Amino acid sequence: MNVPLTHLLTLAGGLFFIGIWCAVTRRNLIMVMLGIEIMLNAAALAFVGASLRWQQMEGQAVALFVLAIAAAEVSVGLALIICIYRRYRTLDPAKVQ
Amino acid sequence: MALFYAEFPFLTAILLCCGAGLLTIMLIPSNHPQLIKWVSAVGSGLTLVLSVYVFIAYDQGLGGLQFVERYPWIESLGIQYFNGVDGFSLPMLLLTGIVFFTGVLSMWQLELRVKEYFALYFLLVAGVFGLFMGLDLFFIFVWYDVSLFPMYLLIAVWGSTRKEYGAMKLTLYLLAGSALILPAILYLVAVSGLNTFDLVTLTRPGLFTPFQQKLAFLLLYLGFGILAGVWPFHTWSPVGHVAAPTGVSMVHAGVLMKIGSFGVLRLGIFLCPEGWRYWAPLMATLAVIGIVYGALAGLRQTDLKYVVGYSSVSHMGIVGLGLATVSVDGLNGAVFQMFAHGVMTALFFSSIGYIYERTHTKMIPELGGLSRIMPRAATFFIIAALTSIGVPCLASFWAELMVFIAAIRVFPVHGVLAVSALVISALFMLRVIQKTCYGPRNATMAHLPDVSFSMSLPRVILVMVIVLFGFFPGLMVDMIQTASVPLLGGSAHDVAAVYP
Amino acid sequence: MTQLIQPQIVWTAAMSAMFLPLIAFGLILLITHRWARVSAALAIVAAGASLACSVYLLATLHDVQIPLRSTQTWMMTSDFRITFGYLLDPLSLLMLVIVAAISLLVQVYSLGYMTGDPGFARYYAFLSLFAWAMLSLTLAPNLLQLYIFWELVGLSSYLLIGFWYEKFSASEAGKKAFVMTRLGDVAFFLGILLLLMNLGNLDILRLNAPETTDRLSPGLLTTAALLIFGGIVGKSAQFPLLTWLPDAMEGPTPVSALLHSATMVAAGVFLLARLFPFFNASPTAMSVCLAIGAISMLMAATMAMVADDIKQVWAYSTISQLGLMIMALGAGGYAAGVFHLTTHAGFKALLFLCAGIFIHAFGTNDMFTIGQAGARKRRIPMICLIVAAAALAGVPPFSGFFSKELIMARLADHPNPLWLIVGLLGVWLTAYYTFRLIFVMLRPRPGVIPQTAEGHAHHGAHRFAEGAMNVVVLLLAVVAIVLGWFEKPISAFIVAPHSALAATGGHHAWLLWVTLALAASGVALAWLEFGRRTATQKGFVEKMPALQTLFANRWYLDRLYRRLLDDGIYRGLSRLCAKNDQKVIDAGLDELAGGTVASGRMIHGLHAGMIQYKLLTISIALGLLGIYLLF
Amino acid sequence: MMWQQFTPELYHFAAALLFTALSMTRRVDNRRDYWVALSLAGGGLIVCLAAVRAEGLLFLNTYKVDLFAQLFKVLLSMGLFLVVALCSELNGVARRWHSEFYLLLFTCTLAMMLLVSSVHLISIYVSLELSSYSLYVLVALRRDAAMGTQAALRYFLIGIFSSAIMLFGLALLYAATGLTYLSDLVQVLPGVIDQPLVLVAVVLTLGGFFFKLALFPFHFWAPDVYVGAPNQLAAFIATASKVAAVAVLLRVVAATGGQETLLVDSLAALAIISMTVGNLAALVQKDFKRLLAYSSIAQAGYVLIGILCMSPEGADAAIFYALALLLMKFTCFLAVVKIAADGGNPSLDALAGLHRRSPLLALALMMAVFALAGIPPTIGFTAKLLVFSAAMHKGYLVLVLIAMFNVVISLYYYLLIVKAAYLTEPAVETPAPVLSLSARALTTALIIAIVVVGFYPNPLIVMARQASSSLF
Amino acid sequence: MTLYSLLFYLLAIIILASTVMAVTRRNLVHAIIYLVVSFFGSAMLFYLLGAPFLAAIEVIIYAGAIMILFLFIVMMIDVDRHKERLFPIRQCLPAIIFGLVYAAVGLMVTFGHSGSKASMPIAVATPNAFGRFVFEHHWLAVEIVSLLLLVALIGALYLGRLKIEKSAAAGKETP
Repeated sequence: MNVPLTHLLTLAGGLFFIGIWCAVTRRNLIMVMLGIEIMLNAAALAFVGASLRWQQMEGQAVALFVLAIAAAEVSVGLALIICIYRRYRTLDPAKVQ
Repeated sequence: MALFYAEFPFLTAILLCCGAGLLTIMLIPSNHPQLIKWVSAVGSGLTLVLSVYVFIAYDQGLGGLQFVERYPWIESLGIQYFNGVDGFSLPMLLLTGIVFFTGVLSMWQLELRVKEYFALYFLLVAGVFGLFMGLDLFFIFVWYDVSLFPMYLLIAVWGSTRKEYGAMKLTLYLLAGSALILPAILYLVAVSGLNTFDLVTLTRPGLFTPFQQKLAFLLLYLGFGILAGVWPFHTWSPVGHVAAPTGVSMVHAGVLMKIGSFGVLRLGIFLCPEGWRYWAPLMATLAVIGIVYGALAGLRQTDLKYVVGYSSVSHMGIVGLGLATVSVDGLNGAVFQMFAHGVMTALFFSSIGYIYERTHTKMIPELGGLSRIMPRAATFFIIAALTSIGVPCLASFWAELMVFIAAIRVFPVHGVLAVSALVISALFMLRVIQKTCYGPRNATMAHLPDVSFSMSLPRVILVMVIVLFGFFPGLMVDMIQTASVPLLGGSAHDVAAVYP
Repeated sequence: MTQLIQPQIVWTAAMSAMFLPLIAFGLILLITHRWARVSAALAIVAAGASLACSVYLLATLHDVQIPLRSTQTWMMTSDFRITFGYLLDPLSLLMLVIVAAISLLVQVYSLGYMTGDPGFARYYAFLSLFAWAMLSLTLAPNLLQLYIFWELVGLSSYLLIGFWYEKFSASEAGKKAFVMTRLGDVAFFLGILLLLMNLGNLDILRLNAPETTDRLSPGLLTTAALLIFGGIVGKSAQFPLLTWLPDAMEGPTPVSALLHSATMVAAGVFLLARLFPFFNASPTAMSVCLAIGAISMLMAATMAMVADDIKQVWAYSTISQLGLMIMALGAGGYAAGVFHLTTHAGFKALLFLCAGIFIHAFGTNDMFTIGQAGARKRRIPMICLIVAAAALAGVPPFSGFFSKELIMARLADHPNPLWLIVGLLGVWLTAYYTFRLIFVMLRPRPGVIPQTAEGHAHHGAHRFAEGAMNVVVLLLAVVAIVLGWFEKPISAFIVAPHSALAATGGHHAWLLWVTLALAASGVALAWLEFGRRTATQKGFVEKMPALQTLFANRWYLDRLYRRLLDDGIYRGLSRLCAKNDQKVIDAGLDELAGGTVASGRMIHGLHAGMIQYKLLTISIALGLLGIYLLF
Repeated sequence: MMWQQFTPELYHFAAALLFTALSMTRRVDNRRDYWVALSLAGGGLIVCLAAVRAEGLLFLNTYKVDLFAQLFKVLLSMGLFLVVALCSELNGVARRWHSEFYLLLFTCTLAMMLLVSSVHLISIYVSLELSSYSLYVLVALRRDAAMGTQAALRYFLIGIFSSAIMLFGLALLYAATGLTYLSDLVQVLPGVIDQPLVLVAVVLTLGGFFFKLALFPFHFWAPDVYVGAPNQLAAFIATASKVAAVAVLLRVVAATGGQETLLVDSLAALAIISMTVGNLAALVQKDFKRLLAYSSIAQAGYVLIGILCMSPEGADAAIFYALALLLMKFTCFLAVVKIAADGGNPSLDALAGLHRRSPLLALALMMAVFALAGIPPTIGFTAKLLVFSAAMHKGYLVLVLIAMFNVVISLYYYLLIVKAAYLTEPAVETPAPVLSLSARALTTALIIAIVVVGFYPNPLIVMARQASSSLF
Repeated sequence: MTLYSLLFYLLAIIILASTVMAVTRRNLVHAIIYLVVSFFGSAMLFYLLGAPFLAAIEVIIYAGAIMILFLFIVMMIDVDRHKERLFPIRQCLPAIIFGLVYAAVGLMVTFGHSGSKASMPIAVATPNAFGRFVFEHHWLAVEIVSLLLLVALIGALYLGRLKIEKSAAAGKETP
């Protein structure tokens, strides 16, 4: 594959930034979580790309663990969000005080 | 016999007296206040005896550091438990012993939380003793803070006017000083590259470059200067003294402020002689401003303790001026003044404490005719005031004399200004005497009893010390000479030969 | 002769002369202060012993050519040794005897005067303190020791003026005296330091040696001399620091006699005499002395002309006479000045003590009232008073006449005739105001005799008291009468060490008559205005309201100082400093602390924000960090 | 052989399993859980102490057992033991969740132990996550569920946000170097640290650890979580969690070699901002726990100074500081727990009159507070001295000066605590906190430790030096 | 430009575009669907980068499980009732600024890095080899993650039961 790592990193960086953007600006807890998921995905992408660059499997292994952790994160996070929603009847972080 | 004395750790014994006193007080149940007071008196008396002994036993012919105790403490950092005394620290030890003992006696009437008071008091004094005898920078700093932090509670619990404000201000202000001192110490230790906190080793000439010395000296001067009441960092002094209870005021103005100037001397001047010479004009200027300003500002105060607070600013200015002259006379005068001012201020606060205790006021306009009502108390106050205005044959005079001699030589303009301030300080103190002790007897206070004989004991001791060193200043100056002359190079005997 | 003197004995005598009063002071304060009589006895014994020692010293050493000097180290700092010791030369011996004698006399006199005062023991303690300080001052071999005791003398003056401290005016006067002399002392001290810096030595003999004065540049010499003269001005209450002395009369009268006329205030003149060769080396300084002395003399004399308070009159007269002495010294009349100091000590003490008897008896200071109350009937004090007044006025054959003659002769020698004219005017004024007082007392204004309360508490010891006082005044009167005849030996005695300086002035026969005539005219005018049976008892000055107010208000000097002090110091500088302390430094600190807490509140507020803002902050911080790292 | 070196971790894993089992049984008595937890935690401490000299590389070099790690494990197990000792009245957590509380506590400790020993990026990352997740859940266990879930949500969001940042940083680091073993990174990183990519990667990576240490700008969770969490848990977060963060930060930062001034400067900036923000915000707090939270943000700034020195002295200092923090913070929380016996959040006013109600507790609190303020002769002072001394040896005079001024600012609120305990009298007479005999002994021991270690720290410093020698 | 690289750029555009769409959707369901597309793209990319196993896992877990979970939640709590403001200005403005900064830093970082300009070789980690690698080298991490999942499970369990209790006790929990 004749793509330099730089381009892949640029893609990952872009995704990462979109993730941050989403987490930071969208006034919705679910969107915040989604943004962070995007960030994780971007990191995983970078890892896999770097893994190819260095011809190792370490990066892929990290990506695997990232997926597992993302799963755990979603389960705990969504459970929390439900709790919060039950109490405040809203997902706007500004109103969850 | 001499061997025995050399080996017995007298200095540690002083600290142990404080420590043992502290522990004993902690162990006595708080419902035995009288017992606690007696224990305190005995403990402080022992420290007094020991410090007098050390003062006398010091071999002036030999000079230098004596009673040295040295044990490794934190080896990896080069920290040692290193104590010793020389001609600078001995007067301070003696002063601490005197003020400590008399301070305990002056608080004999205390009823509120006696146990805690004396425990903290002992802690405070232990710090002071440790600092004066310490020769390891680490320990010096530790003792410095140990002597400051009980102050907060001592003032805030047992104080009077605006005590919480005063206590907070004083503590923060003084510890702000330590924010400059600790970096300076660490800086010097770091740039020396010797991995030691040993003061004596670090005094080796040529260890620091002039720039390093200037920087470190400035930090040390400002840091300790706050405690020494250097203008314009003096405003804690009146506020703090007004708020503090008698015994604490005594120790604080009498001894703790000396820690400031002693710190400048012991750390700043010993470690950074170049910096000292470089900053001397600044020191002299601030000192002279302090002298004049303190006296002028004190002129308008209506609270007795404020008055003494400002007079302390003025007197500590004299100490600062002496230190700034970079001369043997100046150092002699400064150290002597530290001692004299300590005793004098202790006497001041002790008398004011008594007056306040009886009359429940320390506002000058409300007082008057005390010489008729309580002649003894008034006499003590007047003697303190006379010492303060530099009457000859009272200890302070000699100190001022030496400082002025040195100052006129080195900084003529500063010296003239400082000497001129004598008039203002006279006006200032005499006005206070006139308004409080003289004048017709205040009818509402006419029934108040005078100081009983036993209660006047601490004040009598202080007066005796003032008079003793007033008549025989040589006792003290010879001692200081043993340190000041070598510090500035040259031996005492050579110099003496110049002017028969 | 010298080999016959045993240094050991001289040392002992000098030391006991100095220190016995100190011991008395200590004993009284520490032990006997409850027992008034024991205290008085102690003090008197000490003073007596001091006098004995002094007389012994004078007797043994009167013909010793070389001054005897003994010093030992009091304190030594680096290159400077402060010594304590004594210098026995004619001047100090003479002064020693004067001081010791008058001290003793006054102490004896006070037995009567102060009887029953609650502070009797304290009084004697202070007197002893004074005696110690004054005697040590007299014998001081170097300027620093002199300065130290100079200050101590000031302290005892303060304590004694404010002896009746419950009176506001007394404590105020004490304060004033101390502060004003302090003002002069600062100059004195600076002068000492100047000398110390340039000479490295303060030994009086060395200072007076020509080789020392030659070593100093003229400017420096003059500066030092003038600074030291500042001390003299303060202590001897010369212009412009003269206003404290009249107020100092608030003290008990014996104190005024001892301190504020005979000895302490004369210390200034003594110092001038002590350093006479030194001052003599600087013509400028000498002229300043002359001028200041002249101004003070005239000014004080004019004030005395309108004063009604008997003690005030003598106080002004003291200033005036001290001015005269300083003039004499300034004109180079060493012997004249010192001799006048001697005679003045005697007759001025006498004047005060006599006045004291009247005050004690009638409980008032007002001379008209005293006259009305029957001063005439008290023969002994009245006669003594007249004798002393005559001495003061320069009436022959009393002591003052001789000393004034000497001074006038000296002034006549001076190339500038102005000083002689001034001096003569002074003589006339002195005669006038002195006899004004005498005549007022002798010829009471007809009118109601006020029923004044008897001065101070009189107890059983009344007779004894009167006796003690009368004996003392009689003794002093004898001295005033006879002392003048010893003019020659005394002059010779004191001039001995300075023979080089004692340029014998020309003899001015006419001057004697002029002086006498002036004195006589002064007395006559006083008689015309006050002593005649039909006199209005209103002086010519009092008929001129402008002058009367000016003189009565002490030429407004007092008011000026008050203004300076109140407006300049209290309301000006002091207030500025105090306000600056409170409003700028302290308030600035509080502001700083407040600002810190306020910023804390702000930061805390930032933390209370919504969760997304926190995430945003993290992102921004990382962005900034990125910028820092890469650009 | 290998398993012996792994004993502490296995022990705590077993303990966690035991509580998993216990949580499934029927609840009879909470005291049972407490005593089991206490004895297990005590056992854990002993095990860790016994294993302190173990050494070795496990799991294909991803796991390093050395003195450094073992020392921190001792500290962690000590922290756990102390916190469990506070749990005798665990009123902040609903009774039926006590077993889960202990379970998660042990799991968290286990995760931290794994963290301090991990020398591979993957194991560092996952163990960090494990400890974080345990804490998220623990925080939510607060009986007052509104408070608990609130705090947990914030903690969680900031936590995963920073872990995502860290992960991306790790990715960049890996992309730039291709290395995942710390031991390799130590070799390579100092040579390539001047490359922008590596620099950014390192800074992003540190973000995750900064989160653990509550350093600016990753500190925002601290105030909410301290207040929202059960008191005992807040104590755990303030002590053990910080200790682990210090350890892992030391490991990672040491790998960068300390040659790059840009990195040092930015860390110094973070340290300064952190302590300033923490101290200033703490000035105005009324809630005791929130105050402690801000104070721990500031303390994290001080620790970072030691870490950023990247010298053996700095590492010693940081290790010592970790121990100091453990003792000081724990003592403060001891007071919190004892004063708020009902499990609520005490305000500063609740301290009023403490010196009469419980002199011992007041004394302990005062000593702890003075130690936090860095006043000699307490352990806090010695720790600060070491940190500043290390910084000074690197020539960071200005940094030390700023830090010292922060100390002065902090003194104000520490004195407010002392004032509350010693000066003010309670408006309403509140019952004295109950201190059992063992609690008294514990308190006394803490006071003595704070003072004695502060005054004579030599053995511990020697120990820290040995431990840090493997870092450089 | 080979087919591989063409595919890469195509996928990159798809991923970025769908992610941007996801982030800007007001309707959460739409957002999630777009995100699923993005994750599918990522999975393809994984495959392209030689990680077929991960690609599968990505589809299964990320695009599958996780997104479905989100979808469930979104449906369950019917957020659409609350009109949220898309991109409030107070958050947006700083975000734009730091976005620019990030872009600058990112470009600087990626293109300033010399070592990664070269095209990457093609390689494939077979699932077999990958699995062997993970369990040989990182079984400790696997164990830790398993514990992590246990903790998450307990957390979810607790949080799930919390609301039941709460509704039963009407706001105040029984101890």
